[in-house]
Amino acid sequence: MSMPQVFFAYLAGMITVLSLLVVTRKNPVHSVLWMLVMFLHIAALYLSLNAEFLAAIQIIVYAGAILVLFLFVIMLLNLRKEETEKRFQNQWPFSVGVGVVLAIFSVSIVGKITVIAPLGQYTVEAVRSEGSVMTIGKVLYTDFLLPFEIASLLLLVAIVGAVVLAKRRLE
Amino acid sequence: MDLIQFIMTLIVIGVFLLHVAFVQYFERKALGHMQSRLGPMRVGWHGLLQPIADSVKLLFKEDIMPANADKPIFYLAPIIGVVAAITSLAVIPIWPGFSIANLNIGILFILALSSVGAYSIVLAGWASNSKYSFLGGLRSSAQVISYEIAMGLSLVGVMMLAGSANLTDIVNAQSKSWFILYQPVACLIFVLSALAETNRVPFDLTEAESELVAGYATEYSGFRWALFFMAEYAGMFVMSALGAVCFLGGWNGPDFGIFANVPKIIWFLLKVYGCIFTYFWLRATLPRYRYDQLMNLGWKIFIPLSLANIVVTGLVRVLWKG
Amino acid sequence: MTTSEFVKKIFFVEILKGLGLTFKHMVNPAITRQYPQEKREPVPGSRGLHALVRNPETGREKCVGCGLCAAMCPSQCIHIYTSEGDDHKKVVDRYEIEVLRCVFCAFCVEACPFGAVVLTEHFEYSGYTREEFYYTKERLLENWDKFMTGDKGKIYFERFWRPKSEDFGAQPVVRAEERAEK
Amino acid sequence: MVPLNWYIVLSAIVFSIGVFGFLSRRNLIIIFMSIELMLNSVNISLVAFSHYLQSMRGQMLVFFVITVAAAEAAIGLAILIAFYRNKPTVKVDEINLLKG
Repeated sequence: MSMPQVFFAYLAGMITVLSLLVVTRKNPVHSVLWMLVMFLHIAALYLSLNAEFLAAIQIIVYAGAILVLFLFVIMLLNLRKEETEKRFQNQWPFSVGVGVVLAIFSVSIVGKITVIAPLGQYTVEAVRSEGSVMTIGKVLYTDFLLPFEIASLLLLVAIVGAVVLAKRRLE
Repeated sequence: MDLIQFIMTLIVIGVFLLHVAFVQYFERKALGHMQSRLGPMRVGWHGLLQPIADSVKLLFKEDIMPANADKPIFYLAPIIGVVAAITSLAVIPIWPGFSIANLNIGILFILALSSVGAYSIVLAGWASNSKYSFLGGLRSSAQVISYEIAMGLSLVGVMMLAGSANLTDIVNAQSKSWFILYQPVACLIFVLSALAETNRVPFDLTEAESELVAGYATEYSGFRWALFFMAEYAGMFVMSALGAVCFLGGWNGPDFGIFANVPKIIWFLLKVYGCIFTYFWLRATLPRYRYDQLMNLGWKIFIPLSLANIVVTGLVRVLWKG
Repeated sequence: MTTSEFVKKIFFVEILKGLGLTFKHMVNPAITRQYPQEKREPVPGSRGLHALVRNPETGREKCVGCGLCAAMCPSQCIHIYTSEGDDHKKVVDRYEIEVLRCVFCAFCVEACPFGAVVLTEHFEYSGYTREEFYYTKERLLENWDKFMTGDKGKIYFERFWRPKSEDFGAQPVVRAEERAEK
Repeated sequence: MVPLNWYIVLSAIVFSIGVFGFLSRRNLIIIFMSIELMLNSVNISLVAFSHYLQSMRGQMLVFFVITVAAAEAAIGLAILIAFYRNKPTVKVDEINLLKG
């Protein structure tokens, strides 16, 4: 195995193990912590795929905002007593079955496919000479301008919705 | 990754930790004189060896673990803080041509690590199984989320002026004049958000002595507490360095007369220590903010103001350069 | 909000004033004393560690064991044990002061009709055990020898306490003026 | 060089784990986290495609997925808090108010 393959093997193994830990831990805070470690590994995977801006965004948004939000809610609801209760629903063997079947199915399919598509202009060298941030910025504000605006609208709706939902009734 | 760079990294980390220790001495001295006191005077000449004495004392203190604490997280929390703070140093350009990692996403890297650093406080507060710690952790998580937005947005103006998120490029773009002249509002927002990010007065609600004993660090003692202490001061150092790089021109100094021969790192350190002194100066002057005031300031003033700053900067840049 | 208030608010005028004040204080010399190296002279007659007055004629304590000091003491830190001597006179067996309980109000000095108990100017006493601060009669007498040597004791009574056991004549200068001169 | 398929296989496995967590856990917060897990697995394959096809579209899509994830987390947790005020539980099998 070459060096990138060893690197990938480590990251892939860790991401798999960590995601298993995330869905099986009894204590939600431990889940969040494992998820944080998993996000860091995914960010490292993005770095190996030459997407450094996304790696930074992954940590800033996922680890810095979303996961802190989760942690905040867990702490706000103070779920300590629930740690003693059972963590899985009654149909959990069925869920395991679904997960395993899905995994075998998709792996057996996507493991064999070969992707044939025209190569784009953003080679590793091209991105590196211009910088990841600038490349993404240029694409974002030309080809993807409309989706970008829609995304900002979506965030606005999310902000308003969150405020409305979480606000205590005044009466 | 060659050996020389590795050794260089070790040296930088060592010197950095020494700086962190003496920033604490500097704070006690500065605060003391601002209150007409002297500060530490006993250990060594004018108390210069005080940080070393303190660290020796903290190393040998008893390590207390509260009952019902979540042990792994309790152990892990201070380490996350220190690692995040020290790793942030990697992208700071220290003198021309030297930063441990010259990343294209330097500013984003620091923002990312500061958000990871917030976990240390939140998890410490949760794992201690103490109400004071818990309140400190909750406050910290809300505070860091809110102020990180303002800080990131205030740095966007700098990135727009320099045309890059690489800190070395940002410093090079300031060789003529500093960005604080073009971005005074962003600088102000950055300074205040940095105060909130590092949990310093007037935004030190996470450890507010008069309300929460010591906030998230209430249950910590000995070496673990020392790690928190180190993380706080390392974070302060990194934030000051970021401020110096983004707004005060980094290593750029006057280049006429005898000033041209001064090593560039001296200018950098002077600016960093100037920023750190501002931290202490504000601490000696301002009282603590109330929690709702803090949130109002962050969401209702800083974020709109920094957005407006971005718009104005963009407009001016487009109109000016055509 | 008037215009000037608005301007003051956005330019942080008040905060800048405060910053200026702290900076001024930083430049001003500090008022700290480096205690063990530079000691402050205690004000004459200040209330420090206790002592029992030694009668120069007999070489024993002046105290007769009347117990007025113990009765007056608000913190009840004086314990006196007496017995009947050979010539049916009261003999003070034990005269003990728990210094850790004392609040240094000097009521005992004012109460004593014989000027037998004093508070010396000595204030630097420290120790590792409670027993060290349980002063017996002998140790209190030693304190007198140590801290009220020579005429000092006489001056102490004349200037500050003037017990009724001796006639000190008219009241001399007022104490406040005395301190002001120092 | 790592084959593209490896990334997609990793993505598929993580997605399956997310599905398993989504179906089996009782805690609503963990279910939300399973959704995040699935979104992340998709992101991995998108970034891998973007890299191997030398196109920016995959990364753009990841960008928007992260946006949607942030919005979803904010709204979902707000709903959770609003619900928690009515009935103090976060267990999905106890959230059955319509059942009466």
